[in-house]
Amino acid sequence: MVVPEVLDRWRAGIPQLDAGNNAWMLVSAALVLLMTPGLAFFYGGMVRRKSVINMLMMSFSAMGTVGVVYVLWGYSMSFAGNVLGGLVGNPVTAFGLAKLGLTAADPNGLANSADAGSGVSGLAFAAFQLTFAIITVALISGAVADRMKFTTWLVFSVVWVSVVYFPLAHMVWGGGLMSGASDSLSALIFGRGPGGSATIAPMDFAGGTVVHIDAGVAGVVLAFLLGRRKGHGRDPMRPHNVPFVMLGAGLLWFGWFGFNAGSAGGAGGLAALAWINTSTATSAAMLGWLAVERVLHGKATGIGAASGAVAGLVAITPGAGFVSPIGSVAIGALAGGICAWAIGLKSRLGLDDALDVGGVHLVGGIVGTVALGFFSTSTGLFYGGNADQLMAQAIIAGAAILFSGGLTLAIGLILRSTLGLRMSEDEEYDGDTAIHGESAYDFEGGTGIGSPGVLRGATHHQQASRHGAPARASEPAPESEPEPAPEPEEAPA
Amino acid sequence: MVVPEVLDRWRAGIPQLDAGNNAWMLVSAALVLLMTPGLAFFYGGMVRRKSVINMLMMSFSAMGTVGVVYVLWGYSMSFAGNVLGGLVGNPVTAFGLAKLGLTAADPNGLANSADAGSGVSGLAFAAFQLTFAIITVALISGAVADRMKFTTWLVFSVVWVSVVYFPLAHMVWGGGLMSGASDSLSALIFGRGPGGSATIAPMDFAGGTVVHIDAGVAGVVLAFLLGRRKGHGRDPMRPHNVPFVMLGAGLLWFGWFGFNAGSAGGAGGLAALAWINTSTATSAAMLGWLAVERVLHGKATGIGAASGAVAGLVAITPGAGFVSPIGSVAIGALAGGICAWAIGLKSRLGLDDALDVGGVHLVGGIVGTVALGFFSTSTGLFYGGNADQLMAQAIIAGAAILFSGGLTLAIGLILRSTLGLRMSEDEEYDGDTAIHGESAYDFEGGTGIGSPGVLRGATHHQQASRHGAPARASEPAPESEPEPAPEPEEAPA
Amino acid sequence: MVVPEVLDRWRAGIPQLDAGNNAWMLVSAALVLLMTPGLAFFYGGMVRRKSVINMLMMSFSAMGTVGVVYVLWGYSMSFAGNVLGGLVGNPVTAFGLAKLGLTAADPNGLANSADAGSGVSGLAFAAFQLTFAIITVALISGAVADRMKFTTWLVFSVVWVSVVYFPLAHMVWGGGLMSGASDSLSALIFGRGPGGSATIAPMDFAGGTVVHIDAGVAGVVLAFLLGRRKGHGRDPMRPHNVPFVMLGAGLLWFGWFGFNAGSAGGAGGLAALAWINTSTATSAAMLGWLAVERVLHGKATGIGAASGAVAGLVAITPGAGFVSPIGSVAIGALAGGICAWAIGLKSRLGLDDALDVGGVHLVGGIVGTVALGFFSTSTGLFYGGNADQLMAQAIIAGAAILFSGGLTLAIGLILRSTLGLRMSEDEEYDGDTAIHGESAYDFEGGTGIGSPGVLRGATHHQQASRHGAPARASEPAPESEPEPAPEPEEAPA
Amino acid sequence: MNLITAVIKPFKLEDVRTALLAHGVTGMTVCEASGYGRQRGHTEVYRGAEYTVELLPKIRIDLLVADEDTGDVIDAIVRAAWTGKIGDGKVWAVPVATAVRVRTGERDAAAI
Amino acid sequence: MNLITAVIKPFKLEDVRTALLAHGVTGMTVCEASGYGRQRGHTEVYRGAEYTVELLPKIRIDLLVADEDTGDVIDAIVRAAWTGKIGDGKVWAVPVATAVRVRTGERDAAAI
Amino acid sequence: MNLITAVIKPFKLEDVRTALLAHGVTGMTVCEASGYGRQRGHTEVYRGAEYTVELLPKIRIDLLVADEDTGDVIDAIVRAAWTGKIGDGKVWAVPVATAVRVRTGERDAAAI
Ligand SMILES: Nc1ncnc2c1ncn2[C@@H]1O[C@H](COP(=O)(O)OP(=O)(O)O)[C@@H](O)[C@H]1O
Ligand SMILES: Nc1ncnc2c1ncn2[C@@H]1O[C@H](COP(=O)(O)OP(=O)(O)O)[C@@H](O)[C@H]1O
Ligand SMILES: Nc1ncnc2c1ncn2[C@@H]1O[C@H](COP(=O)(O)OP(=O)(O)O)[C@@H](O)[C@H]1O
Repeated sequence: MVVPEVLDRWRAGIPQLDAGNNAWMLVSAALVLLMTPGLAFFYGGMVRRKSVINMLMMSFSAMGTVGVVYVLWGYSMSFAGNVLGGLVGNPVTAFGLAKLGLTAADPNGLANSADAGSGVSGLAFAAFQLTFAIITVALISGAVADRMKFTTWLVFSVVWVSVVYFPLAHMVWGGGLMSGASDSLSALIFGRGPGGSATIAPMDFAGGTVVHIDAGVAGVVLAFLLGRRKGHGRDPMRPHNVPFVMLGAGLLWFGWFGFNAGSAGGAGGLAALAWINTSTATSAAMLGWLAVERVLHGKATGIGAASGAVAGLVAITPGAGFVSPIGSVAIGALAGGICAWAIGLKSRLGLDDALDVGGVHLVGGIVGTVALGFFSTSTGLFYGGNADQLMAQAIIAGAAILFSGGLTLAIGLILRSTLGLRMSEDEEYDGDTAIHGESAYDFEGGTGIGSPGVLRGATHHQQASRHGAPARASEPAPESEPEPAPEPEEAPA
Repeated sequence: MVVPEVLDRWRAGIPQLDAGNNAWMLVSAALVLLMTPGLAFFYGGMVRRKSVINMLMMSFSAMGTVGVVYVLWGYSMSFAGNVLGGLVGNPVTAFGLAKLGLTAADPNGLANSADAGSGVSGLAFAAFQLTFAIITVALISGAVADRMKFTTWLVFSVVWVSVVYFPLAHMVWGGGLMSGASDSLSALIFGRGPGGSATIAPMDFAGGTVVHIDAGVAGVVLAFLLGRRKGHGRDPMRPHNVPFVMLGAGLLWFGWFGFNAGSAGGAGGLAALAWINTSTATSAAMLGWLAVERVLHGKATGIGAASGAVAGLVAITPGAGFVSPIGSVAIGALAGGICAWAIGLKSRLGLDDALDVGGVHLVGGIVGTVALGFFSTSTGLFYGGNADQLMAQAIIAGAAILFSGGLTLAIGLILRSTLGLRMSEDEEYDGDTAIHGESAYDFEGGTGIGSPGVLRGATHHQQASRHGAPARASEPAPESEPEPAPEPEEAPA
Repeated sequence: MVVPEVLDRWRAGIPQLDAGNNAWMLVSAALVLLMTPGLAFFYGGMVRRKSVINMLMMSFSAMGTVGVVYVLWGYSMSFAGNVLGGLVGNPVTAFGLAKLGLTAADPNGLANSADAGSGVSGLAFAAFQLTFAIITVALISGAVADRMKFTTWLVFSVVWVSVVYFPLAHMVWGGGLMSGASDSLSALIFGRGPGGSATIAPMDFAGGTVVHIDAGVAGVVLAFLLGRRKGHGRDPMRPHNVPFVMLGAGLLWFGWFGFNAGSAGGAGGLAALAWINTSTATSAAMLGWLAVERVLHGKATGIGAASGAVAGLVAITPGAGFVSPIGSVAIGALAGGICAWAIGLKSRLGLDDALDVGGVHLVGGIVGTVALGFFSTSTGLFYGGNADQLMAQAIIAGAAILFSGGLTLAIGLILRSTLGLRMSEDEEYDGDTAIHGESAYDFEGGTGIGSPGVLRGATHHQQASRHGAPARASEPAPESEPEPAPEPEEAPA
Repeated sequence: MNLITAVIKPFKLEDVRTALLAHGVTGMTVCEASGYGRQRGHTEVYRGAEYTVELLPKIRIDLLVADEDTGDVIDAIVRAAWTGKIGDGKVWAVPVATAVRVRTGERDAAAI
Repeated sequence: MNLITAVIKPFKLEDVRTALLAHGVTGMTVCEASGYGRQRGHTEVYRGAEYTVELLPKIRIDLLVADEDTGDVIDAIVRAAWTGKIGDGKVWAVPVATAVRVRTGERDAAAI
Repeated sequence: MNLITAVIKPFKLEDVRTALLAHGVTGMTVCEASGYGRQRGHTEVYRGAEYTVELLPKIRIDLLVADEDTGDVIDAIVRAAWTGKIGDGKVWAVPVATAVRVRTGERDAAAI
C-alpha cells in the first residue's frame, strides 16, 4: 500500500517517493541510453564500408569509458559541492555515488536527491545524467571519423568528459556560472532579483549548450587538429548504408523523448509539453531540410530526412519546455533549413568535419539556444518580452563555445604531442581490418554454399591448431550427399 | 511533495495529475512514435534494393508532414467541438493545441484534457494521438511501393489525414457517428439506453477501424488507381533484406504495447490486460501464419513470421482490452491463418497491393473487429451475449470501409488528374537514384581499400570546385607507405 | 481522480493500484520483450550469411511458442500453488491466467497479484514474467546455430520451457526449493531464522540462475548432443554482419533495464539502484573484454565490445539490486575479462557451442551469482559478511546447473531419437534457402536497373499462372522510354 | 571452339537467355560487371555534395560455343540484347584452345 | 602462354588452390559468378509466391600459365574440382599474346 | 583486335582510366575480383579465433583495342597502375576473332 506511508512521511516532512515521476525518470534514462547506439548507426551508416566498425566503436566505447567514469567521479564533479570558484563540483564528495545509496530510513534514496522535490530517487537522477554524459562524448566522434587513433579516442573520452563536460554541466545545471544563480554571469550582467538570483536567467531546458554546442565545438576543434582524411576532396566518401542512417535517426528521435521530456524531472504537464515540442520541431525540421535540399540540389534525400530530424531534435533541446507547439514548429523549420545550408560551410573553410557535427550540433544548438530569445513564451521577443533574454541566450552560447573550444584545443594539442591523434596510414587506408581486426560484412561468404566464405580463403590458425588438425585439411565437402565415412562433426553416439 | 497538493486540489474539485498514468501515456506515445520507423524497416526490407530509400522515405516523410499538421489542425479536427453534424471537429477551436497549454493555475494542463479523469495532461493525450495519425498514413505506403510520385505522396499525406483520418477519429473516438453516443449509428439501430447512449456500442479499443481498416482500404484504393508496377507478374520482386523486415516487426511489436496498452488511457489493470492480449495474440498469429505457410508452400519463412506477428497485432487492436488472454490466442491464431491466406487474393484480383496492406491491415482489421462479436467477454456470443455486438461490429467495419474507400478514391482521382499519382518511368526503373538522388548501399566501395568507391568512379563536382582543385586530380594514393611530400590532408602544424 | 478512491480502498484494507509502479512494470515488460529481437540480431549477425534467417527465426519462433504457452500453463506452473513437493506450480490452477482477470470489484486485478503489495496488477506481473520465459529459451539458440532441425526446435522450445524453466522459476522465485523459504535447500543447510525462513537465503535479483545459468547449461548440452557444424575447425565461420551484432547488443542493453530494474517489482529506489548497476557493470565489462582481447590478440574488436557488454549484463543480473555502483564496476570488469577468456575453452573441449552461450551466459551467470558472496552490501565477504552467502550462492548455481543439465540432456536424447535433432545435410549446406525457402539478402537484384533481380533469373510460377500469363513472357522492358502499346501495368482509365 | 563474351544491359539477361535456349544453348556463366562508355551515368547527392556516378551496371555473359555455331549465336545475342539506345553493349569472340567438362572429363566439343 | 579459366563449385576453391600450389602455381585471379546449365536451382517462397532460382553460384578462376604447363594444370584443376555431380563446371584455355607484370614490367613467361 | 585484361589494385582504377582517356580509349568493362599472389593478406580476429584472409581485392578491366594500339595501351595501363609494390597486378592480351556493337551491329574495329 502506498498511501498510508506517504501520508505519514508527508506529515513527518520527509521527502517521499513519487513512483510515477521516478518511473518516468528511469524510462527516460533508458531512452537516452539507447540514443548512443542510435547515434552509432546514424554515424556508422554515413561512413564508408571500410570503417563502419570503427565508427560504431567510438560510440560504444564511450558507453564503456564514460559509463564507468560517471559513477566514479562524474556525478560528483557535476552536482556535488563547489570547487574552483563554482567552476566545477568536488570529485571526491560523491565519488562512486556515495550519499545516494539506499538506507533503511531512506529506502528510496531521496535524502540527497537533486530531484527530491518531485519524489525522484537520487540514483534515478544520476542514472539520467549519466546517459547525457555518454552521448555528449559520442556526438564528437562524427567529426573525427575515419582517422582518429582508437586508443587516443579512449583516453580523450575520459579526459574530455572530466575536464570539459562535467564542469559545464555543473556551471549550467549545478547552479554555477552559467545558470541564473546569484553568482552567475547573468546575475552580474542583468542584476539580481529579490530572491538573489539573476533577473534574467539563461534558458537551457535539456542541454542545448551543455550537450550540443559543447560537443559541436569539440568536434570542430578536433577535426581541425586532425586534418583532413586521405582522399578528402578527391574520393567520393558516400554513405555506405543509408538505411542504417535512417535507423539511427529513428532511434534518436525515440530516445530524445527521454532526453527532452525527461529533463522536466518528472511526468507532469511540463514533460508532456516537452514531448510534443520535441516531436513537432523534429517533423518541421525534417521538412525544412528536405525543402532546402530540393531547392539547392533538386532532390530530397534520405540522408537529408535523417539529418533534418536530428537538426530539429538538437534545436528544440534548449527550449523544449519553454515554447509553444507553434513556436516549436517555427524553431524546427528554421533549424532544418539553416543546418541544411550550414553543412556547406565546412568545405569553404577547408575543414573536414566528416559527418557534420559542427553543421548540425553546433549550428543547431546555437539556433535553438538563441531562438529562445524570440520564442520563449515567458520572456521572448515574440511574446512581448524585451531583448534581455536574447542577450542572455547569446551570452550562454558564446560562453559555452569559448569554454569548450579552448579546453578541447588544449586537450587535443597535448594528446597530439603525446599519444598522437591520428591513426597510422595503414589503418586509415584499410579501416576496420587494420584498426579492429574485423571487417563489417561478409556477404560473399556462404551464399547458400556448402563451404562459405570461399572468397576469403581463410584459415584459422588458432582454432585449427587447438584441434590439432592440419590448418588446411582437404577433406571433400560434397554439396548434398550423405557422407560415406563418419565425419568429425558427427554427434557422440 | 505530491500528496498535500493532491489532497487540497481534490477537495477543491480540481482535476489532479496522476504522474503514473501521465508517465505511461508519455511512454506509450514514444513507443507508438517508434512504430513508424519500425514500419519503415518492415516495408523497406520487403522492396527491392533499388527502392528501399523511397520506401523508408514514405514513412519518414509522414512523420514530417503529419507531425506538423496534427498540432496545427489535426487535434482540433479530431477532438475539439463538432461541425458538419458530428462528422468532424472544428479545426480552428484548438488550432496549434490552443487550450491545452500549461498555466499557473493548471500547471499540468488538465483543464481541457480528454483524459483528465485519469489525471493525464491534455498535452500527453494529444501526443499519444499524434503518433496514431502518423502511423496510419505511413501504413498506406506499403500498397503504393515503388511507383507513387514522391511529391504527390507528400501532398496526399496531408490531404488524406485531414479529410479521412481526423474525421474518422472524431466519429469513433470523439463521440461522433460511429461511437456509442446518443446520436450515433448504433443508437439509431439498437436504440438508446437509460443514459441516452446506444444500448449496444461498437467496440474499438485501439483503432481497428480508425487505423487499420482505414489505412487498409486507402492502400487498396490507391494501388488500384496507380496500376501495377512495371514488371509485375514477370520480374521477381523479392524482399532485398529479410533481416530488416524482421527488425521492423520486432520494433512494431515493441511499439504496439504503447498503441494498445496506452489506449487504456492510464496504467491500471486494463492496460495490463491489453498488454498481455497484445503479446499473446501476436505470438499465436505468428504460429498461425507459419502453419498455413508450411501447409501451402512447404516452408515456414522469416517474412511469414514477421507478417504473422503484424497480422496478430492488427487483429488484437480493436479488442485488446475487451477479451481474455485465451480469447486473444484464438483471435491471433485466426488472424494469422486468415491473413496468410488472404494475401493470395490480390493476385486473383489482378491488384498490385505491393506489400499487402489490404491482406494484412484491412483483412486483419476486419477479423479483429468482427471477432469481438464472439470474443468480447462482456457481450460476445461465446460469452453468453446475443448477436447484437456482432452486428454492431460488422456495421462499424462496413462504415469505415465505405467512408475511407469513397473519400480516398475521390482524393486519389483528383491528385491523379492534377499532380499525377505515378512517378516517371525513369524513376520507376531506376528507383532511389532517380527519385532521391541516392543509392541505399555502397558495399563495393571501400572494402579495405585506399581509394574507396572505386567501382563508382565518382567525381564530386561541388566539393571539388569549392576547393578550387581539379575535379580528378591524379595524385598517387599508395596503399600503405608514408607519403614523401606533405599532403593536403595533413593537419596544421 | 485518484486520491479519493485510493483513500477509501485503503481504509477498507483492499489492495490499491499504484499507477507509477504498474506503469513501470508494463514498461519493463515491453523492454524485456524487445530483448528477444535484440538477441536475434546479436546472434543473427554472428552467423554466416547463409543462415541468418534461421538464426533470427529461432528467436522469433520462441516469441511465438513460449508467448502462447506462458499464458496457457506457464504462469500457472511458475506461480500458482505447489505440486511435486514444491518442485513446480500447478499448471491447471491459473490456466489461461485464470484468477488474474479484472472484475468490477477489483478493476485492476490486484487480488491475486504476486506484486499486490506494491500496487502492481497481477496481469502486469504476468506480462513481465512472460517475457523472461521467452528470452531464456531464445538464448539457447546461439549454441545450436546452423544445424538444429527447425521443427525440433519448435517442439523443444515448448517442452523445455515447461519441464525446465517453469519449475526452476517456481523453485527460485515462487518460494520453492531454491529460494529462502522454510522448506528450501538453504533452510536445510543454514538453518531457519525466527520467521521460519532460511537464515541465509540465496540471492538472485533478476535471474542469474533461472535465466542465464539455466539457458547456458541447456545450450552446452544441446551443442554436445548435436555435434559440430559441418566444416567446423576448417571453414572460417566469421560473423557476416558485425553492425547487426552491435545493434543487437544495443537493444539488449536498453531492454535489460527492464529486465533488472523491473525486477525490483516497482519504480522505487531499488529499481534506480538496479538501473545504475546494470549500466555500470555493462560499461566495465565491455572495457574488460576489450582489454583482454587487446592483450591476447592485439586488437579490440566490435564483436568484443558487443560480447563484453552482454557478459556484463549477464553478470550483474543476479546482483543488480544487492551491490553498490562500485561493486557493479568490479563485477562487470571481472565478468568481461573472464568471459573473454572463457570463450576459448570450448575449442579445447572440442565443443561447438557456436555463439558461446556457455562462455557468456553460463560463465557470466556463475561469475555474477558467486560474486554476490563477495560484493553483496548486506552479506558479502567484502562488506564484513562471512562465507555463508558465498556458499549459498555456490549451491544455488550448482543446483541450477544440475537441474537444467540433467533435464535438458533427457529432453535432448528423447528428441534425438524421435524427431531428430539435426537438420538434413542439404539444409546444413544450403542454410536458409533450404530450411526456410528464403535468402536473407538480395543486394544484386535491382541495383538501379529496370528489371531487377537479374542475376537470379527467377520465374514465379504461382503468380504467373494466376495471371494466366506465360511464365516467361519476353515482352521488351525498355529502360526509360514511354511504352508505345498500353502495358498491363497501366492504371485503369 | 570459341568463347563468346557479351556485355549487355542487365534487364536484357532474360531475353538473351531465352534467345539462346531457342538456339539450343543451355549453359553459360554470368557475372555482374560495370561499364564505362558513351552512355552517361547519374548524379547522386549527399549532404550538399553532388557525385557523378559514371560506371553503369552491366551483365557479362561467357559462353563456350562450337566454331560452326559462333556466328549464329552472336547474332542471336545481339538481336536479343538490342534496345537501340546507347549502352546496349558489346559481344566478342575469342578462339579457345581446349575445354573440359569437370564432371566427366569430356573434352572440347563434348564439353560444351 | 595460355589463360586458363575454370568455372567451379564455390566450395571447391580451397581444394583447387591447394592442388595448384602443389603444381607450383601461386598466383591467380578469382571472381564470383553464376551459372546456368544442367544443374537445377532451388525454390524460394515469398508471401505465397514461389520463385525458382535458376542461377547457381559459381567461382571463376583466371590463371596465366606457360604453354608447357597448360595440360598439367588443367588436369590438376579438373581433378581437384571434381565431385562427380552435375554442375561441377568447365575449364578452358585461351592462347595469350602477351602478358606483363605491372610491378616490374617483366613480360610473358617472366610475368606469370 | 585484342582483348586486354588488366588486374590492378582497386585504388588505381581512376588513374588507369585517366591514362586510357588520354589515349582516346573511352570504353571498358570493369569487375570486382580477388587475387592470390605474392602479396600477403591480413589477419582478422573473431572471439579468440584468428583468421588469415589471403585473397586481396583487385579490379579487373576488360578492354577491346585495335591491334595497332595494343602495345601502347598496355604500356599506358602498366604505367598508370604502377606503385612498385608487390601486388600491382598483371596485364595480358588475347587475340579476338570478332566483335560487335550491339546497338548498331557494327563489327570489329568499328565496334570498339
Ligand atoms: N572497348 C571496350 N572494351 C570492352 N568493353 C567495352 C568497350 N567499350 C564499351 N564497352 C562496354 O560496352 C558498354 C556499352 O558501351 P557504350 O559506349 O556505353 O554504348 P554503345 O556500345 O551502345 O556505343 C560499356 O558500358 C562497356 O561495358
Ligand atoms: N557453354 C558454356 N559456356 C560457359 N560456361 C558454361 C557452359 N555450360 C556450362 N557452363 C558453366 O558450367 C556450370 C556447370 O554446368 P552444368 O551443365 O550445370 O553441369 P555439368 O558441366 O556438370 O554438366 C554452369 O553452371 C555454368 O557456369
Ligand atoms: N598466374 C596468374 N594468373 C592470373 N592472375 C595472376 C597470376 N599471378 C598473379 N595474378 C594476379 O595478380 C595479382 C598480383 O600478383 P602478386 O603475385 O601478388 O604481385 P606481383 O604481380 O606484384 O608480383 C594477384 O593478386 C592476382 O590477382
